[in-house]
Amino acid sequence: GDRPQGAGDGKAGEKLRIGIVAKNLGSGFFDAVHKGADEAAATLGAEIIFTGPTTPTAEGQIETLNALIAQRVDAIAISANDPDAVVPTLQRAMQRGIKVISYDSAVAKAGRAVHLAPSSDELIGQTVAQLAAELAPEGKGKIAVVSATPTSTNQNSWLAQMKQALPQYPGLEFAGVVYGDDVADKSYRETVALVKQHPDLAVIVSLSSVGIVAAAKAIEDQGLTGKVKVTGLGLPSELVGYVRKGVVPKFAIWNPIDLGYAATQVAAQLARDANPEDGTEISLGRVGAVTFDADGVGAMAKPFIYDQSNVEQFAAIF
Amino acid sequence: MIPMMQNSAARRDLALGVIVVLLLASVTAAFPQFAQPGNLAEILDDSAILILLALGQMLVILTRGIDLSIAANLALSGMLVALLNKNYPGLGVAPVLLIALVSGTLLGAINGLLVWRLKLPPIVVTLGTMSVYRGVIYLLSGGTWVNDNHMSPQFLGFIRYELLGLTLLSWLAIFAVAAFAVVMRYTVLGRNLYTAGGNPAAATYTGIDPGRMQCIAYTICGAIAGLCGYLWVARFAVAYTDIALGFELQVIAACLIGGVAIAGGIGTVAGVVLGCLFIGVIRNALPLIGISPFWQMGINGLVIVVAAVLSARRREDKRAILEAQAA
Amino acid sequence: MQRFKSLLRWESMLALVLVIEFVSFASLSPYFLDVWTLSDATFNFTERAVIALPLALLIIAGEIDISVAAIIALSSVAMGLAAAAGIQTPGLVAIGLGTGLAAGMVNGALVTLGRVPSIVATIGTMTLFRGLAYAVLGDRVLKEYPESFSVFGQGYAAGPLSIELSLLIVLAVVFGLFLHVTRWGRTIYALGANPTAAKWSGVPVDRYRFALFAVTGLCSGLAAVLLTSRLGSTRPSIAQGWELEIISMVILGGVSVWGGKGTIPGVLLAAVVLGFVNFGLGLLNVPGIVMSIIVGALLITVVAIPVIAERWWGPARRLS
Amino acid sequence: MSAAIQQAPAQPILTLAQVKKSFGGAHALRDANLDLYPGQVTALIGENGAGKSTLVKILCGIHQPDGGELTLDGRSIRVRDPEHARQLGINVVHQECVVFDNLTVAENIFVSNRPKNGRFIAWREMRTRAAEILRQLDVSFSPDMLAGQLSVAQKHIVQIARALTSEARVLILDEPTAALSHREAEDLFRIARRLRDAGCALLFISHKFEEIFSLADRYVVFRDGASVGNGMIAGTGSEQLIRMMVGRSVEQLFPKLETTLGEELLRVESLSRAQEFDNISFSVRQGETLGIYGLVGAGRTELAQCLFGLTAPDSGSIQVGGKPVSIANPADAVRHGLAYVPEDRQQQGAILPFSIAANVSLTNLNSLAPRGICSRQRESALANHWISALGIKATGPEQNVGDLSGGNQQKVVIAKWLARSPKVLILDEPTKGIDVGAKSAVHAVTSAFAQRGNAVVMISSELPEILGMSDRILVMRRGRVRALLDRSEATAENVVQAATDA
Ligand SMILES: Nc1ncnc2c1ncn2[C@@H]1O[C@H](COP(=O)(O)OP(=O)(O)OP(=O)(O)O)[C@@H](O)[C@H]1O
Ligand SMILES: Nc1ncnc2c1ncn2[C@@H]1O[C@H](COP(=O)(O)OP(=O)(O)OP(=O)(O)O)[C@@H](O)[C@H]1O
Ligand SMILES: [Mg+2]
Ligand SMILES: [Mg+2]
Repeated sequence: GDRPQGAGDGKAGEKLRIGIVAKNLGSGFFDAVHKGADEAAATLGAEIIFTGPTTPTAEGQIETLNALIAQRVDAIAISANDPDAVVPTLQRAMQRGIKVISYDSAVAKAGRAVHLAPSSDELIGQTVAQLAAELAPEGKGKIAVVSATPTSTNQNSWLAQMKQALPQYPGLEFAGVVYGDDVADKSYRETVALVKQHPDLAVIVSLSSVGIVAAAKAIEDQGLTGKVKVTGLGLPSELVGYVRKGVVPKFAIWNPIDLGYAATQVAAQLARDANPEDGTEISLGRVGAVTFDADGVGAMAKPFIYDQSNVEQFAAIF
Repeated sequence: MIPMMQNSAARRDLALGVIVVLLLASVTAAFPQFAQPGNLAEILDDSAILILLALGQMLVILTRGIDLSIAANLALSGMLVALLNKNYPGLGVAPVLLIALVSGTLLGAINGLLVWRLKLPPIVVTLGTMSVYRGVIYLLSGGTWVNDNHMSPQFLGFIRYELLGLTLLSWLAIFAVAAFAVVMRYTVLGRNLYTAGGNPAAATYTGIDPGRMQCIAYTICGAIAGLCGYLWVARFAVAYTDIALGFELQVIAACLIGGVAIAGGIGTVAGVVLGCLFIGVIRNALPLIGISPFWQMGINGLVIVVAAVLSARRREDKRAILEAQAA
Repeated sequence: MQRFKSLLRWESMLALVLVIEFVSFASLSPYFLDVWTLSDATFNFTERAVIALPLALLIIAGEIDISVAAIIALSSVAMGLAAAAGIQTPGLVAIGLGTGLAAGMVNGALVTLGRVPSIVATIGTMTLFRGLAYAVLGDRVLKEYPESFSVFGQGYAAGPLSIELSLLIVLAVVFGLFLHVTRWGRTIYALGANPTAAKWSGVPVDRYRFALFAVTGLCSGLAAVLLTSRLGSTRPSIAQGWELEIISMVILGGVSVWGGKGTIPGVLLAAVVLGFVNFGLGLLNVPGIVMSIIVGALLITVVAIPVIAERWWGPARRLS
Repeated sequence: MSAAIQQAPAQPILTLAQVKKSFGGAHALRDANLDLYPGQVTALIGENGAGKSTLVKILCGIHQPDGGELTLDGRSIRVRDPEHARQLGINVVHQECVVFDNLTVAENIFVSNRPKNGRFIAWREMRTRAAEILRQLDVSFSPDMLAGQLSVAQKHIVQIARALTSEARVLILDEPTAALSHREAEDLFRIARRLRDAGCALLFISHKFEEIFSLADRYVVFRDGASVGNGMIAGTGSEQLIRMMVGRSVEQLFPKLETTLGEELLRVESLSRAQEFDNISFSVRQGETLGIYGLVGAGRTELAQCLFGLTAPDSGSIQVGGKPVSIANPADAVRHGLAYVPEDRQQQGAILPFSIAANVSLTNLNSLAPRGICSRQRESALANHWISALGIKATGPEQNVGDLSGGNQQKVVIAKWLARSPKVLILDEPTKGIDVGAKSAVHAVTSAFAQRGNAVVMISSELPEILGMSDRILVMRRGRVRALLDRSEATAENVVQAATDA
């Protein structure tokens, strides 16, 4: 390219403009991210453009990114629907001087400066494996997974990490994965088929918010509440009902508000010429600090576990 | 005895029935629990919404239309009643049903009026309203979810109420099938839908306004979609912008497999129900017999293609002119 | 003459919409009128428009193909596998085009030999083709494309004129001339307006249909090359939901879903109008789902305006 | 003559006075006047496009008149819609095929007044009543058949049956016999006479003068949307009527030109197709016109369609110009120099929304665009040539064929084939439903075509046409050849005899 450079040079004193890209709009998780981003923006004196495609596709996200690039924002933080497909577009953004980070769902290394993981894949995998072991009666029994689409990357890497962590719990037997494609009716149907196929199933793990809700509803409808426990990753506001009923005794999630807050902080600091060199600690304001490793990945913390005792309190927040 | 109507249609329904039974039998061979009454009841429960929607869609296709907005209508009406229930949990189920029906009817009537009054092509109208209705859900809900803890127990429990081993949802579908069977065959309205769809130009000569019949079809289809909005939300206990996204294609596929002619005027209630059961059996059986999830979609597609080829009308009925050769 | 006039009116209306779009976006967003911005915006529609062109011909001929997006997925997977096996760029392009062509021929065979109505056949193959992509690829991603492969989706022919856009322009000219000037184009219109009369006039109807499905498949393969090159990776979910967007484009372009009517300039204009609406609204940070309201309403309005106008001012004067 | 004439009717049941109707800018009716008397058959005659059917549609409420007055029993009325017309006792058999292929014959017959049992349709009653009506009409098909399986003629009979389901005070028959052969027509006339004798007022529209003279008591002539004359049929001659219709006299109805027969162009040997026709053999030579006669449904259309490659024969062979050919589709047939003008010009022959030029060029694209590029000038020139050669009444080559009158549409279909200069022209009911002027023009054209050393195969159900135009006559009955008569030996009697009796 002979295209003009340095479109997004944030002159000191001018308000920073940060584009935060969601996987898709209309989900509780990203609403909470938005909240956190707004909070950080207020403290930083930055402007947030929160956007995302209608459906969670890479092509849709690229159109959104093109619009942000054209607006010459100073930084972009993205939770990618596809780690690779958005890379060329993000590279173009970087060529034009826009600082790019990914949060939540990573972009391949070539397409961003750093990735802010809410938690490391390893920690997440370990946490859900631990949840499953705690929920299985005496730590023994079959577990199965209701995933989103087969192509969803963070699902797949969490799943891989969970499988790696499973040998620590010898009582657990891994029965398989089904894909609910992040649509309610298919997730529901697949869950029903799972319990039919494995009548002795002890725990269903679902790592997607549509999946866990649909799986919980299916288990409730099948009259298996208490017998087959559902756990995984979900939002307190979406699962509070099932926690009360005992379908989902506990589950984990990181705080999406904090994630949005932190992503905005990182993006702002990069835009203000901070250099995320190996090992540099970047301050995240009220959430603490994060260090990025050689791959530019920084993890915030272990996912937080919610159960009867605290879910009501958080359901009101996100 | 009622004379055998639409012989070719009846033959086709029979063939599809045989295919469905064969399918059931072969799945049962691989997985014996499949044919147990409990499981069959669940398949019916799972197919009920599809059946209801497909019956509505059938009316539209019969009159030479198509309703791509059916799933968006469902989602919008579903969100509406979910929000209603969230904000007024004490209202009970009757107003919820009413609102769902009214909202669905209105949304369907918008399609119908655009097609009738402005004579716009149905595919354009419903492609447009599909996007618009989806967008309105987002505006209505602010993009948030309505979850099971926001829904009252009556709201959720109504459709799961069991009667003679079947859920109320299943009974609703059965009732709709029976009602449609009677209306389509024994009432002037039903027959006029076939008439107007079979030959709209000729229909005007007999005093039937095909545009009006289309409008009626869209409105009924919309009412059903609205009702299904409640059923869907109550069944899966969640409402958000994207529920039932892309479901319209499944509904249309069920109709087409069930022998409803895209060119209008041809289609039976029995065929549509069989088409839905066909899809219902396949989508319940594939995960159960442990087909790799990556292969399920391909197999689904293959089955649809094969069914379409088998049921294509390859040859027109010939007219018998020759008299038997005198010996 | 009269047919020509009324179509002209449709296109001038689209052109008017485009002008309004440009003026309003330019006044609402300071970023809109920038060569590179506009160049970026064209990526919003080029690949889809590449398919819209042959699909317009197919719809004019009275058929439809809903499987186009699934063909993209299948072609992309084929190219990805080939790239993983070390095949170089020219080979990849050939494989992408070849897969598209083969898929189009399957559709054509189902419609002409199998006598399946095209909407039924392609609803089936839509699921089948994408299902095959899933079956082959599963949860894997393919991204070992050679460096040079990226030129199709990311390269520029001259200045801000992207390779994709220039390809689209070339194709539009080819399709436009083919449809509007040649005898084959004439026959396609006849085929859509009255297939029986066309057949009974000695037109090899099935051969035309088959060829049109094959070309649509081929262009879907081409779109797969462009999209895959632009994304630099392949997943089976690629181009999900594009079929309806492409059909909207064709219909907005003034092609009659009943067959027999429509023009290539119209389709091209519609592609540009839709692409820029999406881009411009994105630039104004309108949420995607609200955009879909606007696009849906636009679709209906544009089709309705001539009808309403005719009712208001009476039918267009017939030339005599 | 009929007995009805003596009891001179005092009052017309239905009158139309100065009725006007225009579509867009075109005046279909300018000044239509008509009286219908009980117990009388009034024939309405006029050229194609004179406004006859428009008048019918006004009478049954499909169109609303722009001006003028309708009175029924002396009271001024407005017919709201077809349903209202039926309640008023006005029953109509339309010229258009108003039949629903997806419904059974019984339901088609009762489509606008299905018998009901309370709120529900009484199918059994519908079926028995339909069977009864069909029996009256003396037809062989069952009320349970799907109408889509019927032939065009049978569909017309279904429409006639529909008009008999309710008590009619006024029965309007708009070219009911265009698709019928004389036998079905006779059955229809028998019923029409019975209704007339029962006091019903009939309006009968036809282009066939024999029928008018045999059935009608009075006549009304329309020209260019206005009534230009009326009177009693008795004492009126056809030349007089034609002059009123056309404004001039049409010299000769069957202007057959003398030709010399040359080489054999088409030979068909023992062609058979299951259920349709069996062992058909004939040949046609240069300059020859072979007429194929038969009752409706004799299998002539099926034979023609098979010759043209639309269906495949089970056995038998076809030779063109002495060489055996295989014809698998119409494209093959066209390549071998065959041309087929089908029975249903609107569905099968012409592309109605297209211009005359586009229709004519469709079969000639190879020669018009040898390198693939179409030229509007060449196309227009070709169309203009044929517009003047066949006397097509049109505003120009760009006029849509759908806007032309039936006769002119037919001429366009013939033109598109003649422009290709085929060797053998197959015409299926070429003058069905077209007026005398157009008919004689079509005959002149085909006759001249034969004279240029080509062959014509003409299928027709109209006896005078067959007898007047053919060099030889092939008579078919139920899918088999019953007679092959030379022009000199053919008489109305022996042709009809061969077509009807074994
Ligand atoms: N719906 C319509 N729109 C526009 N023009 C029409 C319409 N119906 C009839 N016309 C025109 O009105 C004129 C009269 O047509 P009409 O059908 O009444 O003729 P007709 O006397 O019945 O002819 P034919 O003997 O061919 O049946 C024709 O010029 C025709 O083209
Ligand atoms: N069962 C049928 N299925 C499809 N087409 C039919 C059927 N019966 C008749 N047709 C078609 O209807 C048209 C007219 O049939 P109709 O009985 O009027 O024949 P006809 O031309 O009057 O008599 P003939 O058969 O002697 O030519 C023909 O094109 C014929 O092929
Ligand atoms: Mg007429
Ligand atoms: Mg015939």
